[in-house]
Amino acid sequence: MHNSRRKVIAGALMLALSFSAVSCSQDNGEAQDGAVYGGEAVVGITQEPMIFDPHTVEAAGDKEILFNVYEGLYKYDSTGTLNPCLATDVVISDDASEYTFTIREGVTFHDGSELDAGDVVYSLNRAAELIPELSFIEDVTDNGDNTVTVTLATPNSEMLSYFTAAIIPEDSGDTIGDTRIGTGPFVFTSYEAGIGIVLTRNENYWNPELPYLDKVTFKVCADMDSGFLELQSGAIDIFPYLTTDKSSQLDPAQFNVLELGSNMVQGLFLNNAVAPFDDVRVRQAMNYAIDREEIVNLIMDGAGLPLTTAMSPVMGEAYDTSLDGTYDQDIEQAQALLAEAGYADGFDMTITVPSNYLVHVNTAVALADQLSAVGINATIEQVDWATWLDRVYAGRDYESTVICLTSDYAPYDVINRYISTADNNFINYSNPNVDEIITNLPLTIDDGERISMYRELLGYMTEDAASVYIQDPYSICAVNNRLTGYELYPMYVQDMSTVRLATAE
Amino acid sequence: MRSSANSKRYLYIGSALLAIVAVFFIIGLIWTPYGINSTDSASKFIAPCAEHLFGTDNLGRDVFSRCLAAARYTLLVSFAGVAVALVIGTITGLLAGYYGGIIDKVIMVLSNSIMCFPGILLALVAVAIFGPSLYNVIWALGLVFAPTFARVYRSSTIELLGRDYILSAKVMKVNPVRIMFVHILPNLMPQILPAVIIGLANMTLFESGMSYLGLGVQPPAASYGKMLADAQSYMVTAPWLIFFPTLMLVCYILGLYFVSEWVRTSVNGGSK
Amino acid sequence: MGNEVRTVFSKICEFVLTALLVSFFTFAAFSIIPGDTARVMLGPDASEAQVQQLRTELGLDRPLAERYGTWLRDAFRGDLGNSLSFGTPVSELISSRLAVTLGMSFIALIIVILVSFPMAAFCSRNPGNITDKTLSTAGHILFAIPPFALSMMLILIFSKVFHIFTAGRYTAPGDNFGAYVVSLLLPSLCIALPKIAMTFKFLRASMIEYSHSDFVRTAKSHGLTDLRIMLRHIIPNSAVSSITVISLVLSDILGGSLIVEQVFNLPGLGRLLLAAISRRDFPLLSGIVLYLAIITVILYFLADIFAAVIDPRIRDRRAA
Amino acid sequence: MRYKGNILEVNDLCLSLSNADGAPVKILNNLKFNVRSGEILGLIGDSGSGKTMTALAVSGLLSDFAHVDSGEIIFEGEDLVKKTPKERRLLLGEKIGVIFQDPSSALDPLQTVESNLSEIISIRDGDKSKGHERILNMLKTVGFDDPKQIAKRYPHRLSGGQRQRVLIAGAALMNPSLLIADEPTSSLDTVTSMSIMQLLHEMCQEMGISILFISHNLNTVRNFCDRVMVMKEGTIIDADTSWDIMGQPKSAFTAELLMKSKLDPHALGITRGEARENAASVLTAKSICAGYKYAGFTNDKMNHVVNNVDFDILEGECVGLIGSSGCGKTTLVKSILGLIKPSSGIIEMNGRIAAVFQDPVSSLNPAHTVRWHLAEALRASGRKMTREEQKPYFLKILEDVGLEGKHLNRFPHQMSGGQRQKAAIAMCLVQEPAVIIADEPFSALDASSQASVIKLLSDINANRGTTMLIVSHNLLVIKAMCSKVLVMDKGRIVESGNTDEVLENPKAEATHALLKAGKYAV
Repeated sequence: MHNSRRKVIAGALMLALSFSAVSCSQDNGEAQDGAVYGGEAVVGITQEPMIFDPHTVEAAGDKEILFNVYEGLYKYDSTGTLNPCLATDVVISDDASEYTFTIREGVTFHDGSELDAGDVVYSLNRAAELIPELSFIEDVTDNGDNTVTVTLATPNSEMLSYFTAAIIPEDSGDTIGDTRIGTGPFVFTSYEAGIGIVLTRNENYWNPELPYLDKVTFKVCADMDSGFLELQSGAIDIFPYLTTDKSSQLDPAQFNVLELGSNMVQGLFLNNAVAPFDDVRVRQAMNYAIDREEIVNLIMDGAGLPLTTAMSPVMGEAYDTSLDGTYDQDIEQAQALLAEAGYADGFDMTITVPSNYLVHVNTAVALADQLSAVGINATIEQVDWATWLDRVYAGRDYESTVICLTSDYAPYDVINRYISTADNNFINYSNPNVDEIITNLPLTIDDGERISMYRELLGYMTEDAASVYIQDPYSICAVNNRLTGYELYPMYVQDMSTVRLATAE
Repeated sequence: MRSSANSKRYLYIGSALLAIVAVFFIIGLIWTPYGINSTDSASKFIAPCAEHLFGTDNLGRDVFSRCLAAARYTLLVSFAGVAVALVIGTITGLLAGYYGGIIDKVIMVLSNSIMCFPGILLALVAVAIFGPSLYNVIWALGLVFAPTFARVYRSSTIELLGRDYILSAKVMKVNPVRIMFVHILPNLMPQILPAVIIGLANMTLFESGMSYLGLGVQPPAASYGKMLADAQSYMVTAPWLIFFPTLMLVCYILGLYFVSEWVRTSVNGGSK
Repeated sequence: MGNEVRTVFSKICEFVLTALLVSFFTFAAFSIIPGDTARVMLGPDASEAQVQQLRTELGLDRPLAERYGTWLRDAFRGDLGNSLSFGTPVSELISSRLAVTLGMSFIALIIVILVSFPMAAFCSRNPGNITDKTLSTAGHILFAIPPFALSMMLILIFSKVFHIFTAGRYTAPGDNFGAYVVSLLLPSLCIALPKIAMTFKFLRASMIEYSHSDFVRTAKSHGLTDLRIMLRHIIPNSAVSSITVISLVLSDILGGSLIVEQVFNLPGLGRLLLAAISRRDFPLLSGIVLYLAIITVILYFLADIFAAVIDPRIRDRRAA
Repeated sequence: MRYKGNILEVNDLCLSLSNADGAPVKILNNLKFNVRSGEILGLIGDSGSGKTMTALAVSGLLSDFAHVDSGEIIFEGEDLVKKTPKERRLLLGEKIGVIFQDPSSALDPLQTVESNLSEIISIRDGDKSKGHERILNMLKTVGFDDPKQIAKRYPHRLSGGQRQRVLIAGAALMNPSLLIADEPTSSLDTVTSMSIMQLLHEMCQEMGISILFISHNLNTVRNFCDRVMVMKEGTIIDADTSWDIMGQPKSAFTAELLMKSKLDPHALGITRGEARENAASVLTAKSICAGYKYAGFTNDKMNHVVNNVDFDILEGECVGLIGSSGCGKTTLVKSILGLIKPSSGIIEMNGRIAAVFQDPVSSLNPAHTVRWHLAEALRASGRKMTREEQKPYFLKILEDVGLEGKHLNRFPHQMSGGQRQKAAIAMCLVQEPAVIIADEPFSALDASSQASVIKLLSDINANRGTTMLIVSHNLLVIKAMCSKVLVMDKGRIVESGNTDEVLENPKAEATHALLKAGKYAV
């Protein structure tokens, strides 16, 4: 639930939205005409902001704020569509190795300087150095006619989503983390550790209709609970990433609760290199032993989508719906598999959980309860986040863990960690067939072919029961009714530009 | 004079309160009405009623059953932690008070350092070195609390050193270790008992505080402190999740406190 | 005179030694526990290369001993360095949080003194009567409720039932001093209540003892009124004998404020401390620990001075 | 104008104290006496006889646990029992003054002498400047040479005698018609207590104050009081002029009290402990210097309390060590016992050494029983005994020191001061020491207990041949027990030799002073 870089392929997004329960449609009717300008809003965040350089920023909590300050050539909207932003147009060469962008005119940075091709070239070059996904970029050329051409090392048709990388003033790289000058609808005004971030309206924003608010504060709350109290008291107007037990406490007359499926994969991840999880039958048995629906109801109050395999169905065509229901709870099957693997009486195992994520801790508790039905005795071991990262994720020194994997809104990003040699293949999954498919995917240009490759790959992984996949949790956000126009993104974005007062104050 | 009648009342009330905790502890070892860790999405957040005396929590677990089971961890952590602290604190405090001089200085600087050192970090270290078992956390907790006891012991020891009976023990050439532990130690009980009670209370709290970093009692096991820490999220919707563990803690701490009060007055009252 | 200089000098030496030890413990702890700042900052999705790069940028690739040496050298010059994870100077980070922690502790102390002295004086006049019993029992119960649980209950009552308090609404003292004090009142009360119970119990006992003391008997034989005896003799003497307890209470209050600010979501030192630990931010943590040590030492020192000011015997003992 | 006739008449006063269970215990039983205007009336009795309760009842300072059951206290013609607490308090400030036994804590330690005294004046007339003058004058009257200095001092920097003087000054400032003095001298040494009593005597005569003087010591009372009453178990059993009561006691109890307080060796049946012929020396001190370190800025300085002390104690001898308080007796004893390290000099010892200390309250460890104490002493002496052997042995020792078998399992707080001192002596006996050093072992005990402890020590010396070093300021005790005496003054031994020779033919000035004070008190 934590961390992600998420860029969306436009076409796939419509599918994702099809099961977003309550979308952000409530305000659409009256908004446009009687738009109210001015006013303030306070957004509650539970993580201390850390890095403000748009090319080195990693934490989702930072990125979702910086979305309002920096902009790229292209920009997502709340439906996941990529729209032209600082570029007005793009032309992609036939072999998908050259992208030529036309730069929008009349855009100024927050310091008043005007955006030109030089800034774009500088920014893309810097981004290519700092952001691994952009290392595909071989060359960036200023064509002189207000267009910029980017040459890729290898042809790749999915690259457009990466051009959301921020454009910053030329040669400002060393100081950007402190000056925080972008072109976005809001100007970064101040940051105080432990207190929060203040953004103020960009008076010279290239889209004259936006933003509405004069000032937005991202306030740091100690945790979900204290933030929730502040939300109820009115100290906070917008509070994202709520749990359902909290959102259900809110008075509908005062708050508008938004929910949207997110592209996350929560699971009980098993270290495939450690006995007994090196035995596929044990992994399958565990998959049969649990009741995902019950866990979702228990932990999320139903606000999650049960998962069968490593990919969420929100990924659209890449996901194979025929896999649904493969691992519906079947205690007898589970016991039979365990007996076959030589664990008729079950076994002892340890679930290592990062203690700061209550959801995962609770999930582990529920899992331990369910697994006990087939004789598996699971002990929970809580570790702090830094220890988890070091020991479990980087060190792979664990038996099993509950965590939520996040990825870009791209099927390739979801599955590329399962290549046996991947840095982040922390479950030590290894299947030569899967390795081969993953290696060939980026080299394949044809969309249909790629989709069938994804489906084949998921088939292998489901059969292997790589881990016990549990759910794709919904993202829930509460907005005070004094505000309107807030849009929930299927990724880590807090877009404040469309938020406005419901009535003039 | 009249305090003796009062102190008897302390004993009665204190024992009654402790008896409640003891009954919970013993029943919890043998039987609970529901499975301690059996989760059920259909019975989340049920307010106290006939089926669930203390209600249910966010995972549908029976709070009464968990209160029964939690007694053992609360008692274990607090008692074992205080015992460790007491042993370390006793030895160092007596040494510092009895010998004074450079030994005293060294011990006091060390204990000051530990008092300034964040206890949670120490617990993290213990876990990193010895693995995340409850017992290691107890050791760490004991070490964190030891300086408090050492201080109490030290100052009271210094006070007792001038008493004639200690002088006469010295004149008899009684071995210093024996003077410390047999002659001085029993006389420190009136000072040490309240410190132990406060220590037990603080230990329980500290243990619950450590769950912020995943130390202490590991879920799904529960201690009263941890139940409280977990209940914080639901205090508005399900106040019973706070109320009952707090009630148990109050029974436990108040009971100990009253009994210690009785011990104190009956020891002091006699000599006066 | 020379003795006093000597005492102060040896106190300073002791403190420096303590500070050195604590920072060394901190340093040693960081070399033992798993996890490092760069990985925490970058999160799980960062590649090894990125982590390594940030490690180099932060200087984490240098040996720990060398980093400690540098830190120590700078600390002696009064420079606590920059926080690894926040990037801002440690002393800046801390001083902005001190307003909360110290303010809360101070208010709590005032509450403790303002409530426990009159209450103890009142109860000690007629020990055993109904008021005394009620207050004493209330004190015992308050003492037994963990401050953590007490905070939750008070938040529940004040914000949900009476709607007069908002958890987490904090105003910096520079912005509006009145609002600052108000925002700290309830948390301070949560810290203070159990300590009131403790101080009250001690003061009550000591006042009862003093009211049977010889000099009070002398004062009575001089025909002084009870009120005058209370104000002139019993309260000052109880204050002296309760100084040790009050200074213990003070350090408890400081520790308590670290816990309570979590529950009340106040940006104080406690949260910074937890952040420093969970981010493995060595300079920040050492800085906080050092500050806490300094505050504790100053508090004890003030208690000593206060004791000497009102008690001539202590003055003389120090001179001798 | 002073009231004529009986300033105080106490008639059939009954008073009870509620004990731990709330049940009343009779303390005063039909108490009846009167104080004539302008006289000094002595009231004596053992501890627990109700003397202090009488003082408190008359002054109106009774605690909440005590209450008057019946009787009347008529002061200047008015019955005090019927008065409200407020009226009594007013009386306390105006007409009745009280001074108490222990001056060490009777002044507020946080306030100077002047502010301790000024509250007496300020509750009457608010004029502070006049008050200042009056306080200085009164301090001068009670014998301070530089009242200005004393007025500025805090109580802890005054000696016991000085504090008692300040308290008397306080009482005198109120100019009362009745002064109740409850054992005002018993915690002071003989020289000081003599001067305090002289002061009281002068006040009685010059200011016409009647004094009710309470003491457990007949000797103190008889030279000083006009009349003496003897109290036992809450009633007056004997009352007469001091001459008569000392000469021809009417009751047996008074006679016994008198006998004990005289410490007549024959009546008590004690003999002086003499060294045997050709006795070897048991304890030898050669040029002992000892004292306390205090921190200087550059180096530690030594404050010598004992200077170049030499003595030699022979086997079987009972030696007395006398001197006024502050002369270094206690420091010398501590260095002999090894509790402080002498800065120079040699102490040679031939055999074990055991000690009995002054304060019976802390002489035994409150956490342990008498049996434990004896076992501990046995253990310390290095002898081994099985539990079965121990019991008869301990019972025998207890019998020797005059305790009973039931005391074996008692805790210190369950015994009286005298019994505790005896238990401490039993501990000494268990160790079978060559020397017992007793540091003021009697001074905190009442007359009866004193006599029995003296007898006990003397018997031990006689029967077991144990060498004794008795430290005391009571010359009678020394005279009765010791064959040799050492006189100490300002850290040095100024005179030593045969007891009779030294006390009858004193050479040193310090000995003179001690004797003079002793005679007045005796």
